[in-house]
Amino acid sequence: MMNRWRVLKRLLPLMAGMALLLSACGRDDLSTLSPQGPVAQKQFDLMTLSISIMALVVVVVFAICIYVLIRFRRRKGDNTIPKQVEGNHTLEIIWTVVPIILLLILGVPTINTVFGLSKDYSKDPEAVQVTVTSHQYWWEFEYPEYGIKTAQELIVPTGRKIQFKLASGDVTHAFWIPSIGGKIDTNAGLGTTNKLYLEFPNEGVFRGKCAELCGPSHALMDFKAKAVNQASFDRWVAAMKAPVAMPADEKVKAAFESKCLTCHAIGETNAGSAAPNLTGVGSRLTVGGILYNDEKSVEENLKDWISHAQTIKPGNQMPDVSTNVKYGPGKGTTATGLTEEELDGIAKYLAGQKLEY
Amino acid sequence: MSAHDHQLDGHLPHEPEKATLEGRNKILGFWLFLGAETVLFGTLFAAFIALRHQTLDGPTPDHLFELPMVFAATMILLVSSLASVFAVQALHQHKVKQMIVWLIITILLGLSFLGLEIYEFNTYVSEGHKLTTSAFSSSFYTLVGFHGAHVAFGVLWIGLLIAQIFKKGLTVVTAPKIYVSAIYWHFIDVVWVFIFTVVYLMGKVG
Amino acid sequence: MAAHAHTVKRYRGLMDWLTTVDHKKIGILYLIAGGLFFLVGGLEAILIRIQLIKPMNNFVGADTFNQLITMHGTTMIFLAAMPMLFALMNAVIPLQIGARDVAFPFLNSLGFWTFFAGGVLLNISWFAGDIPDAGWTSYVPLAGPTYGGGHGVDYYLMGLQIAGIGTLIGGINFMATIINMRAPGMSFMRMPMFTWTIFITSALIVFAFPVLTVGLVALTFDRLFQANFFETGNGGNAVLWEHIFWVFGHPEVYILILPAFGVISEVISTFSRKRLFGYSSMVFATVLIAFLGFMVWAHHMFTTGLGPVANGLFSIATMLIAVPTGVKIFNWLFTLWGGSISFTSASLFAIGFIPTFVMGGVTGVMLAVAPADFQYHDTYFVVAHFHYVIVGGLIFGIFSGLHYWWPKMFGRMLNEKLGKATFWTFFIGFHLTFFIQHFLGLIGMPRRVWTYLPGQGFDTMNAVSTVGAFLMGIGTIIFVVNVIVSAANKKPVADDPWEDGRSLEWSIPSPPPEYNFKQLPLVRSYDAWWNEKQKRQRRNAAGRAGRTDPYAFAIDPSARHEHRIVRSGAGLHVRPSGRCHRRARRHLWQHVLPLRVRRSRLPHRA
Amino acid sequence: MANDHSAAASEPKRRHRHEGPQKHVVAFVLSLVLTIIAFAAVSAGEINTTFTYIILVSMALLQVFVQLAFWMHLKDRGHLFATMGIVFGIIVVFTMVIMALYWVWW
Ligand code: HEA
Ligand code: HEA
Ligand code: HEC
Ligand code: CUA
Ligand SMILES: [Cu+2]
Repeated sequence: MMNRWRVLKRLLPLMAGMALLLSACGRDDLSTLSPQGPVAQKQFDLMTLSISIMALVVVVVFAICIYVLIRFRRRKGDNTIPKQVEGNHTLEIIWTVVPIILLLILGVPTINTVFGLSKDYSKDPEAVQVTVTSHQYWWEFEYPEYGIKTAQELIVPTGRKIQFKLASGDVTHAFWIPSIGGKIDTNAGLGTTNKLYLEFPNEGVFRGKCAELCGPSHALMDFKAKAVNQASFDRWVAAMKAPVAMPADEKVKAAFESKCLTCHAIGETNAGSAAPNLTGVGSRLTVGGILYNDEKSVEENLKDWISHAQTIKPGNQMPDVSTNVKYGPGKGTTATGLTEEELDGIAKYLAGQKLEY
Repeated sequence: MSAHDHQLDGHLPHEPEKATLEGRNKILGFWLFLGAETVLFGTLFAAFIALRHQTLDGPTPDHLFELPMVFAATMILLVSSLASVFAVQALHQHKVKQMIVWLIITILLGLSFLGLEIYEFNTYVSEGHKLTTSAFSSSFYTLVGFHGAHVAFGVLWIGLLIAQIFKKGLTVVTAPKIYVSAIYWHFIDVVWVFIFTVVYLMGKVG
Repeated sequence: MAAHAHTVKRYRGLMDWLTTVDHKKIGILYLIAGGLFFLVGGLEAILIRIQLIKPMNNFVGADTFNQLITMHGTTMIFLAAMPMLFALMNAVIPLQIGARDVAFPFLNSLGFWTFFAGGVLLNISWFAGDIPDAGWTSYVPLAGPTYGGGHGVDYYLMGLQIAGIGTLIGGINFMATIINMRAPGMSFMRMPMFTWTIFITSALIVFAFPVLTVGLVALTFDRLFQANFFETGNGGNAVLWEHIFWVFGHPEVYILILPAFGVISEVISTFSRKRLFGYSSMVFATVLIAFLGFMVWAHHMFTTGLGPVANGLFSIATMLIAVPTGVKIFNWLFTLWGGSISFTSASLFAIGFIPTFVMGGVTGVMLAVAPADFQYHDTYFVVAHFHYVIVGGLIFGIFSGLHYWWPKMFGRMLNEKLGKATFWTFFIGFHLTFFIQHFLGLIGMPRRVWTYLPGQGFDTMNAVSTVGAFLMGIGTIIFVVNVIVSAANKKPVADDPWEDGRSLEWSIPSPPPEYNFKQLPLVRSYDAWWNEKQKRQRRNAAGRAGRTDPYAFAIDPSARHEHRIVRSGAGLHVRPSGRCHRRARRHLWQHVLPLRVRRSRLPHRA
Repeated sequence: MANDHSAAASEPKRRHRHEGPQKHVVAFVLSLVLTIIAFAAVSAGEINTTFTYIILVSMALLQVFVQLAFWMHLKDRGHLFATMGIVFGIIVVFTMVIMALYWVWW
């Protein structure tokens, strides 16, 4: 009943997939298949090794399967009773031992890499220390050595080890920069803080994601990791520490201070960790991690965000500025907390918060 | 249960609990249930062990626990276990009255254990050690409370079985129930051995 | 379903079904309930896929999406897959071991109704508007009192607690049944493979479900009584929940797959007309998988931060499971080898199972490589892995088993044409949906995302995946049509409708009478019914008058239930050591396996 | 295993295994002694903590063994599956205790 053609057809999805694999490895700044650093590279090497072994296993099984189905299918009217075989020692030993060997080949480098990637550079003066705190639904990056805090956009120097210490401010999230290396949970509470080191040999921007279900906007909890050269990094640190001017317009300033700085911090004003530090928002690549500033201008994105943050990121913690209407297209309305004028002023002011580095 | 297993050939066999397939099924099934109970209590123990140092501002174990009281509770339960052994012996000798006496002793000891535990919990709560105090207190009350609930259930169950014996007498139907309840009772004792070791004694040690 | 009219002798009507303690009817109840929940879970899956068909879609909102995945995962695993397995075990196990019922018929019915109540309670949440949304794993703190407001998660906790107790009862019942109720002569090493896998599955249930019970109690206490098990602010520990969930959760996935392994063993052997290859190594592999299954839970927690020692240990332990599983795969292939394979719907599903499951299994081994799992974890690669083993494994297995045992359960054949249409639409739809998800994961798509930004390379693959899901839906609908058509068909079915049946259930009428076996069978070998048929055929061929009585191999017709136990006591005896059964070749595995079977002391009839 | 019971039932004349209370009383006394040792080890105080732990755990394990074997008849014939059930439960519990000790906090 099943002829050769049908058998081939079964393989079609596999072949289509293989073709896809060859043609599309995803974006260079996002895919685990185009590693951009030694950590991701080591993981990728293990992935290739395991895929090769698995391909071998799959090919052997498929080959036997197809052969058997063609060779031993029942012909019409065939009523012979096949020989009733109980088993076969040699064969059974073969298919016990061969997988064990394959697993040994896979297991040894696995153990090596497990220990290799768990190295701790927190005492290494050459390494940059970063404390990551995750929040529903944004990322906070603190550089304890430099006394600065930023959000959504991680800036790191190339060529140095970056040692992360990760914890969560609320629920469990997971910190993941696929093309640089993955991934570690950020746990809530003391006693379960995690460590992870990464390296960024190339300059560039890499996409980061939250990889643990953390609420409605888990899907949108993106961040960026921007690797710059050491000189540029130093300039950025200096710029982050420079004083920040408040909005010139008094009305805007008053609104900004009373309605925004209750949670946010900018420059040396430090309101703690309730919301992203806004120092240098204007030069970030995105607003809120997902509104790309190369698709729309920063100012427009800021306006969108400030006026309906809840529509953009359902359930995030920036509520009372936009209305508290349930999200969904059209459901969020423009800000009620700010007048049109204040909104424009604040957006313009924030868009102007650019750092030179 | 089918009708023909009430009496085998008119007289009770030596081990009436194992005389019928139903009885043997019951015993086997009950042992499997105890395997599940082992894992159940094991998980509670694991949670307790993981959280036992998380006392926050609440009382710590070595302040809280009073060994004499725990020792008394331990003795009560141990003796009650012996009583239920004797009950099963009486069952095997078909001495129904003796069996009932031992069962009643078992129950009474179980009740006094419960009384002691309630008194103990009461004292702790008055010392500021409530379910909500800390992770330690939550896991303590859940573990010890689960055990207490098992004792309470055992008391109730054996009580009902006594009533049934009075009504129906010792038969191949009632015997497995008595036997199984005795095994249950020992199991509760075994769990208690670990509770006094892990919770109380180790709590004192630190 | 009117087809089961014949299973009842005297009464009919609703009350009979509500109060029945007959394992065959309870099996049908499980099938109806599990089947309905499968449709519900499938509908949820379709909604998930529609939401993900294109970037920034707004078909359902973020909240609803999280509710959908949570309910889909929970419903499918606890309310669809497990009950359908319970359906098969209820329908088949007592027949396969030659028993008149299970060990505890009343508990059997209690277990069903408890499961059903739990399932209904869980789904009431849809109507109450407070729906669990923290994933089927309900990780804290998201599912805890502080961040999981409302009562959604409470439905999850209560529903699973109640359903879980029903499952535990079932597990104990089937363990006791298989240990104590086997027909005379059926030693452990003569048990059909399906019976073996159910035995081991039941053991897994008995030892894994209490862990879940405690986890659910602890989280309930946290949520309802302000306890602090997982409240990180008050000294609790969120990682503890992950451990508890997975100590249960990993054995749970083998609870799902082992019965499917059993079904495949039966079906492959029947439709290739060959004895199961390497029976004793199959048994040993099953036991080993179950045992190892308890030692690998932390492979779901590689990224939790347990440290290199734990990650290394659990990596290796997990990989080891590939070895016994591989033994099974190759044994199936070599059962087919040299056989005479006929392609019925049942055997198509079984044959489709093998390559599909292997693909899911090998991605499992890839996930077991801890450093690489840092990349795979919580991405669509994992989603692809587990749907390959669950849908491509377990659901294929259930479909196979249903097509195979349908005539025995209902006394009606399923239509073969429709059956094959079910297979091909479901099979193609399945691979279309899930194959591509491997790549989605690899190129950076996390799982449990309600939407995704355009321009990340996810768009086409997601669209393809959704199309596949619809095909699976069509396949399922064809199956439902088939059921209805077969119910309308009045043609009775032979005792052994596939003609190549090998185990005892095929020696009695379809559907079996209430008491199953008129006379209790005397089992002289593995594949008892097949060997009996062969013997008769040889006798016929030799020109002697063949015995046509289908009960020719039953023991003394006057044997009463009670007697047989006494008489068979010695024959069933299993001891830790001793001689192997006379006919079974001394097998490699038997040197390791503790269960050696002593030769039956029963009088052999010529 | 269950069928042993049937063998026993069919031969009622065979001398029975747990006749008389002596064994049970011995088990009781053993349990008593083990309990007292454990309590004494803690009350005495001033012993090295690790050492106390070892004493406590071994006393508990011994006592459980005594009770399972004598009072719950696990050592008797026909308890193969009961023993397997308990032993496997203990294995699962053991892994969970390891988990609680090493992999919950770090
Ligand atoms: C039926 C269910 C089922 C089955 C059978 C399996 C089987 C296996 N699973 Fe899977 N798994 C799940 C259901 C299942 N899984 C689910 C539901 C999840 C996700 C839960 C969640 O997070 O929501 C999951 C997640 C999961 C993870 C965690 C991933 C993550 O979240 O990061 C891992 C990691 O190790 C894993 C591994 C394995 C392995 C090694 C097997 C092995 O048993 C597979 C063994 C089989 C084979 C290997 C194929 C046959 C063998 C041969 C032909 C021999 C030769 C082979 C070799 C030498 C390789 N699984
Ligand atoms: C037994 C288990 C099982 C089964 C059978 C399935 C079956 C399917 N699953 Fe599911 N799935 C899980 C267990 C299972 N799944 C689990 C545990 C998760 C993780 C949840 C979590 O993250 O917490 C998951 C998650 C999951 C996701 C990821 C969600 C996410 O991470 O965001 C997706 C996405 O594609 C998906 C799709 C599907 C599809 C298309 C099917 C298809 O095979 C379904 C086919 C069936 C049908 C299509 C039914 C058709 C019926 C009708 C059309 C009739 C309807 C009519 C009425 C109700 C009257 N599943
Ligand atoms: C109740 C606290 C709160 C108040 C008040 C608040 N915000 Fe926010 N804001 C947040 C939080 C929390 C986020 C992060 C949201 C997310 O991404 O999940 C955020 C994000 C932002 C971002 C994006 C930051 C980035 O790095 O991309 C901007 C810009 C912003 N807020 C501006 C404002 C302005 C302007 C106001 C006042 C008009 C304001 N916020 C008031 C809490 C607040
Ligand atoms: Cu944060 Cu997902
Ligand atoms: Cu697993």
